[in-house]
Amino acid sequence: MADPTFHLEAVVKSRERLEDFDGPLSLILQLLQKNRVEIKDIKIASILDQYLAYLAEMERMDLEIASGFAAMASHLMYIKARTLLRGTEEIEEMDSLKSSLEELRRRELLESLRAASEALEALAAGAEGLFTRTQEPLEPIKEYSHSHLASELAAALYDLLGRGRERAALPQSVPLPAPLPYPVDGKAEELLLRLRESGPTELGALFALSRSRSELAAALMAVLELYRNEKITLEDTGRGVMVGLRAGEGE
Amino acid sequence: MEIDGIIESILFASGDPFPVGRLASLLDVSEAEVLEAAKRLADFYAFEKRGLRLLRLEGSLQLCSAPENGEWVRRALDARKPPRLSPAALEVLAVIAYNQPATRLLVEQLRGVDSGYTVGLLVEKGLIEPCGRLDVPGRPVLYRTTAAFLRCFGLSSLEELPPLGGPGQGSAEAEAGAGQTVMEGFEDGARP
Amino acid sequence: MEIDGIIESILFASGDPFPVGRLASLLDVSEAEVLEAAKRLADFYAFEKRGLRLLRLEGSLQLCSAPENGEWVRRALDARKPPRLSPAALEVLAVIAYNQPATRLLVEQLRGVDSGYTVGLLVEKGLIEPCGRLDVPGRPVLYRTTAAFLRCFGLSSLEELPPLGGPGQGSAEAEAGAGQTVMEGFEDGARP
Repeated sequence: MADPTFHLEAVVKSRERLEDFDGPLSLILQLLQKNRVEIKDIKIASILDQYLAYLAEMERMDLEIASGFAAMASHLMYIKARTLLRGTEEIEEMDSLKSSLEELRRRELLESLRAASEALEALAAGAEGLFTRTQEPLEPIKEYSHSHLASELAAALYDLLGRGRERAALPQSVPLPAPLPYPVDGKAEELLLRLRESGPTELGALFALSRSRSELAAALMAVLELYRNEKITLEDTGRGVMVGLRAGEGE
Repeated sequence: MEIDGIIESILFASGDPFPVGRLASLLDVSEAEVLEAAKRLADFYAFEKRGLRLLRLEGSLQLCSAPENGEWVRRALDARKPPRLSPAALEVLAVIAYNQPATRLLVEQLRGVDSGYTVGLLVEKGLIEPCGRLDVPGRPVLYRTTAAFLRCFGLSSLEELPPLGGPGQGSAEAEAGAGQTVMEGFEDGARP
Repeated sequence: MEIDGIIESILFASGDPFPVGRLASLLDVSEAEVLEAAKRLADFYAFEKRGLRLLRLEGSLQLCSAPENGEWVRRALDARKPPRLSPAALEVLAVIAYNQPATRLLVEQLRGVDSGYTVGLLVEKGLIEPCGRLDVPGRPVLYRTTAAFLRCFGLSSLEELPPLGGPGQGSAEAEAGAGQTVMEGFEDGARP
């Protein structure tokens, strides 16, 4: 930045607006802030030139501004002089000037964010009345739909039998209950047929038809199963148990 | 007053079924008018093939996504598939697949552990189903595999189950044979 | 394929904002096609004066009820008006919105006061969310605004945030500019 233009007009205006404007440091800060100039780039001569031009333009002497400017300019010269004399050594005034500048910038950013947050509030008011909804409950997938390799089955069985071998439990040696000598299903059908033909029958009479112990066992289990499956009714008459077809089992 | 749009907004935001009576009193119209508006909306959705449907359930109205897009919705929202079969479930399934029809008792005797829960789970998943009872005391239920089972394992019939090496064969040969069998099963099963 | 209806179904069922990219890959079409379909739907809702609105929130789409029916919906659902954000909360939100991703420290440095509680409140309201940590000692959490933030402030993207006033500008000018920006959003069609 060779010769920045210092827009004094803006500074002076804001100076009039700001009540807490105070001392030469503030004016410097204002100036630097408004013009986005770094301290080291300040050329007092060019500020002065521009200032005088500004005053000429105003065609009047504003003593208050003039004195404020004089104070500012002298303070700046003081800082510059110290900077030159002390070389790289830290200059207290320079540091405070820098931190003040940072603070000023922070405040300015916060100001603009505050203004934006007011604008946001206005936007929020405009966007009121939009309602969203929660996710629609999904039907769970009931059917098993993963795909497997058929070999997984064989492998699972191999594993199992391998384990079984260690425990000496080969498939052939699995003790299964002996099959019933008389099929229960056949007996059940026989009983249903008989009940359909001859109506309610005494339990003893049904059993009396059995020609062997195993047939009797099958008849007993058939009755129990038919009863459990709600195919027949059992009624205690006092003298014995009457077996009848449940309604709807007549056909 | 244009009540159709208001009803649509309310049903949208509500999610749950919303009573017709409450809509009527809210909008200060008769229930018949609410139902007419609902009918217009429902017809409109159906006619325009929109992604929404308006259901009338008892005395309530509900908006829902169109059932014909159910598969898309499920995929989009990543509906959880039921978990894959556990090793235990696979084992039970294998016992039944190779010995069907088989009782729970057989499964338990082979595995040495109670398998009632797993058998029930497989029935629930539709991979096995009861198919009568064994003619022994206690008349235990017999299970067999289902068509869904064949589908999941890429089989077109039970005959395509990978053959098992017989337990009577020498174990080394059996295992070598088994390896081969498994490979064949893989090829057959995976590619119809 | 009629993707409009499918998109409508998915957005309805989802409830939450749904990413355009995921819709595109799901339907196997380009994002531009999804956005075109979304535009058709949004225009359609607005033109037909339907009870729904389709919002574009950055890279996502969301179905909402029409704002003009807001009062009816509120009454139907017996919902109270949500409390307005306090000036402090708005300020924190503005700091994060304009500087995202931002740490709590930045918020506190700018505001000059402890802001932990307010940041927590905004996270709870779903207006901001953590999005990783800054790679400096202490690894402070970074925050950014959410899709809900855009929806609540009637924006369809962060680019529509009211411009921050420069050093010379007054705040009144910034506000006027902001109102205009919002109207230029996706929702354009919604307003006659």
